[in-house]
Amino acid sequence: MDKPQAIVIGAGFTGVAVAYDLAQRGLKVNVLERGPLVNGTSGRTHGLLHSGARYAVDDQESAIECIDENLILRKIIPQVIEPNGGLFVALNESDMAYREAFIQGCEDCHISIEELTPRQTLALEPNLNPKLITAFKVPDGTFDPLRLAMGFAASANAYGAEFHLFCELQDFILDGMGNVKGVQYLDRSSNQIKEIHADIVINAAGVWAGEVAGLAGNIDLPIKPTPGVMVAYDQRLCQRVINRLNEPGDGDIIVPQRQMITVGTTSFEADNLDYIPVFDDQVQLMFERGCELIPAIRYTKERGAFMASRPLLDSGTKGRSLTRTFKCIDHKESDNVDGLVTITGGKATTMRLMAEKTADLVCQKLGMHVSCQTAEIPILSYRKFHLAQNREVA
Amino acid sequence: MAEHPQKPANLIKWFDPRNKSLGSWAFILNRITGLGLTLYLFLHLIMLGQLARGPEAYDGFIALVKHPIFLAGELLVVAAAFIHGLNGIRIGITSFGIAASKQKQIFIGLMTVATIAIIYFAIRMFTH
Amino acid sequence: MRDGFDVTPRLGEGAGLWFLKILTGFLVIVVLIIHLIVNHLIVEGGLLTYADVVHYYQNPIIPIMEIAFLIIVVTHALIGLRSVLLDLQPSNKVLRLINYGLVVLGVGSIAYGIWLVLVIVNRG
Amino acid sequence: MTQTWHVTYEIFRKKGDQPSHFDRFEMEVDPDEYVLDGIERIWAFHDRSLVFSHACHHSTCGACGMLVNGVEKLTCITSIRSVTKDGGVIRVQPMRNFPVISDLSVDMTDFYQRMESVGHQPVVTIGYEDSKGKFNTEDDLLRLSDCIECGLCISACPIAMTTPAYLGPAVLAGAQQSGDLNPCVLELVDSENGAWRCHSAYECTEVCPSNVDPAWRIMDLRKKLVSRRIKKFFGIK
Repeated sequence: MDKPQAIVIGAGFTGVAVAYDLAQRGLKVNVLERGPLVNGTSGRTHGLLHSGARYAVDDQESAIECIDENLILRKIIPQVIEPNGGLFVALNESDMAYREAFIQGCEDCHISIEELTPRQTLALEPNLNPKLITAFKVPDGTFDPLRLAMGFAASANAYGAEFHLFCELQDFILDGMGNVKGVQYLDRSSNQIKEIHADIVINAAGVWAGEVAGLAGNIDLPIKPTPGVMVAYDQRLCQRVINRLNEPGDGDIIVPQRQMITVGTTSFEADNLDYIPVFDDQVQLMFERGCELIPAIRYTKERGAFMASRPLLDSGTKGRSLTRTFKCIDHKESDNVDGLVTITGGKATTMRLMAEKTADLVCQKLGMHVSCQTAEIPILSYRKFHLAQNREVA
Repeated sequence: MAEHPQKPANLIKWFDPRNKSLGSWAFILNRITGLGLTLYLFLHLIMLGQLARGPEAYDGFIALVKHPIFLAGELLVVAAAFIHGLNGIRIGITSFGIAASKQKQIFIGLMTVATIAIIYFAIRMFTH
Repeated sequence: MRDGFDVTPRLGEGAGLWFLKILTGFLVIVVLIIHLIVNHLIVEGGLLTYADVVHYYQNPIIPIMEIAFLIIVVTHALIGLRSVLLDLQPSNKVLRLINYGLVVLGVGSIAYGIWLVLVIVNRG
Repeated sequence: MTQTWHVTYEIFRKKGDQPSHFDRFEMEVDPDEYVLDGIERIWAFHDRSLVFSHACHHSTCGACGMLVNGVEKLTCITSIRSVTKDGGVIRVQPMRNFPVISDLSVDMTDFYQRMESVGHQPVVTIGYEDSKGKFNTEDDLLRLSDCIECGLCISACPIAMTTPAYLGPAVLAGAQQSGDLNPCVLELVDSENGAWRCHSAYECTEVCPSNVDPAWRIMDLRKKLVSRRIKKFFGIK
C-alpha cells in the first residue's frame, strides 16, 4: 500500500517539526523550502527556550504551552540546549510593582519559580547590575536555532522525509474544484521548474504563510508580522537567561549562547518581509537596555545585529499584546479549499506541539488513526540531517 | 551532486601567498626550501664524487665553484638551510603541543635570526 | 567518499614516519652545527683543497660522523619529499612505486656516500 | 550619522552543470552592515535565484561561511567596512574544499558525518581547557560548544585543498574536544589522514570565527596520541 503523500511548505521550526511528526506517523513527506534550513524567522531567533514566565501574566495559554514544551524539548533534544535556567530581575519600583502578578501568573501556569536575595543572585551571576532588588529563578534555557531544526529534520529523514532546499513554491496545482493537489516549484540550484503531487499540503511558511495561502485562492490569514532587533555581544557575561521583571518590553532579555550574549528585542510592524533592515536607533536601545541589566556590556564588543519577524496571530490588538499561541487552519472549513492546512503563530519552544496539533488535523482529514509519539522519542543527532539530493546519490 | 573541487592543478596554490596568514607563508617557505635543499643534497653528493677522481679533478672543481655565480648559489643554499632549519624548530616544538598559540611570535623571532645569519654569511662569503 | 571517509587502507604518513621526520630534523640541526664548527672554525679557512679533505678524514670520528649525517639527512629529505608527493594525491599503486623509488634512492645514495668516504679514508 | 558607501558585489554563480561565472551588483550600503546583509538584499531585490546559506545572523549556527575577497569569513559578523572601501569590490565565493550545491552554498554532509564520527560534543560544561588555558568551575552548568561547524577552517587549510580524505582541522579539533579517544576515533585521527597529515600552516586558527583555535587542538591531540603510544610501548595503562 502506498503511503499517503504530504508536502510541507517551509523548513522553519514549524515545518521541520511537522515533517517529523507526519513522517513518524507514516506519511511520505516532502519538504519545500525556498532557502536553506531555518533561513527566515526561525534561524534568527535569539535562541530562548521559554519557561513561559514571560507570558505568565498576559498570555497564560501561551505560557502553559511553553513550560510543557520546554520540559519535553529538554528531554528529547538535549544536544542543542543550554539548560541553565533563567532569572527575572527587578531593578526599580516599577519592576517591583509587577512582582505580585508575576508570582501569581507563574503559579497559575505551574511554572516553578524561586525568589532569590540580591546576594544570592549576584553569587550566581556576578555581572548583573548590583543595584538589583530581587530576582526569580525560572526554568529558561537556550538553544541553537539551526541545530534544533536540523535535529528534527534528521529524525524526519530517518522516517523517510525528504528535504528540498532552495526550492521556491511557484504555484499550487489545483483540481477543477479549486482544491489543492500538489505544488509547482522552482529549484533554485538548477533553475528548473518541478512538480510534486500530494494528498495534503501543509503551509508552514510562518510570516509568509499569508502569501503562500493566497496562491491557493482568496484566503485571508490573521497573521501580523512583527519584527524585532537583536544584538549579540562578544562575551559570555551571564550563564543564565536574564529577563527584566516587568511587562514584556523592548530590550528586556539577555540570552547567553556559546561565548556570547544576545540582547533582545524590539517590536514593530514591517512592510517588506524578505528584507528588513536593522535600524541603528533600535541597536542603540538594545545596548542601553542591556547595560541596565548587565553594566559590563558597555565594555564589550558588538558582534552582530540582526532582525527577525515573528509571525504573530492578529486578534485586533497591537504588537506586544498579540498572542504568542498558534493556530492550525483547515482551509476546507474556512475557505472551502480542500487539501491545504495552514499552521502559523507560536514560538520556537512550542514547535513540537504545533506539529502535533497539525498532524492530528492532517491525520483526521486523511482518515488515519495514529497518535502522536514525538514527545517520547529522542531526536537523532542533528548531524544526521541530509538533503534530498544526497539521498538520491547514496 | 557536485564533484569535489580538488584537482591536481590546485597544487600550484600551495605556493600562492595571496590572502594568506603568516602560518601559510611559513608553510610555503618550508616547502620551497625543503624541495630546494633536497635537490641540493643530491647535487652535492654527485659533486663530491669528484673527490674519488683524484686531487686535480677536485681542486679544479673547487676553483670553479669560487666563481661568484656559484657563490650566489651557495648563499641560496645557506639561506634555505637557515630558513628550513629554524622554521623546523618551530614546527617541531609546536607539533608536540608546546607553545602552539605562540607560533607567530616564534616564527617572527626565528626568521629574524635567519635573516641576520644569512646577511652575516653573505658578507663573509663575498668578502673572502 | 560518500560516507565522509576514504576507507581503503593506504600507505600514508602515520605517526611513525611523522615522528621520524621530526626526530631526524632535530638531529640534522645538531649534526649540522657540529659539522659547521668543525669545517669552518676548527679547520682554519675551510676544507678547500683535496689534501685538506683527505687529511681531515684521517681522524676516525670524522667518517663516522659524516656517514651518520648522511643517513639522517637523506632520511629526513626523503620523508619530506614523500609528504609533498602524498599531497599530489597519488593512487595506491603510484604511491607504492614512489615508496620503492624513494627507498632505492635513499639506500643508493647512502651506499654511494659510504663508498666515497671509504675511498677518501684509504687515500690517506 | 550613518554613512553610505557605493560598493560592487561580485558574486560567484553556478547552476547545475552550467559553467560558473561572476555576477556584478552595484549597491548602496552602510559600511557597518554585514556582508551577509548585502547578499540578502541582492536576493530580495535583484536576483531571486541566488542560492546562499544562512540562518542565525549572529554567528551561532555557522551556516554562512563564504570566501570574501579571497579570505574565509563568517559573513553574518563580517562588516562591509572590514573587507572593502567606499567604491570598492566585495568578491564573494563559496567555501573551498567542499562540493558546491549552487552559487554560494556548499554541501557539508561529509563534514558533519566526520564530526559525528569523532564524537564532537555539541554541549559542554562551562569549565573548559583551550589554547588560552584552563578554566575550572564548580558549577555543573552547560553551554553550547565553541565549534559552530562552519567549515571555514577546512576551506582555508592547504592540505584539505589537495587531499579531500584529510579529516580537516575542525574534525581533529572535535576529536580533541571530545577527549574520548576510543578505538573507532583513534583509527580515524591516529592515521595518515588524521592528526599526522597537518603541515602546521595555522590557517585554520587564523580564520576560525569562534574561539576554537583548531591548530592548537590538533597539536594537543598529537601530544595526547604520542603520550598514548609511549605509554602503550612501555605497557603502562
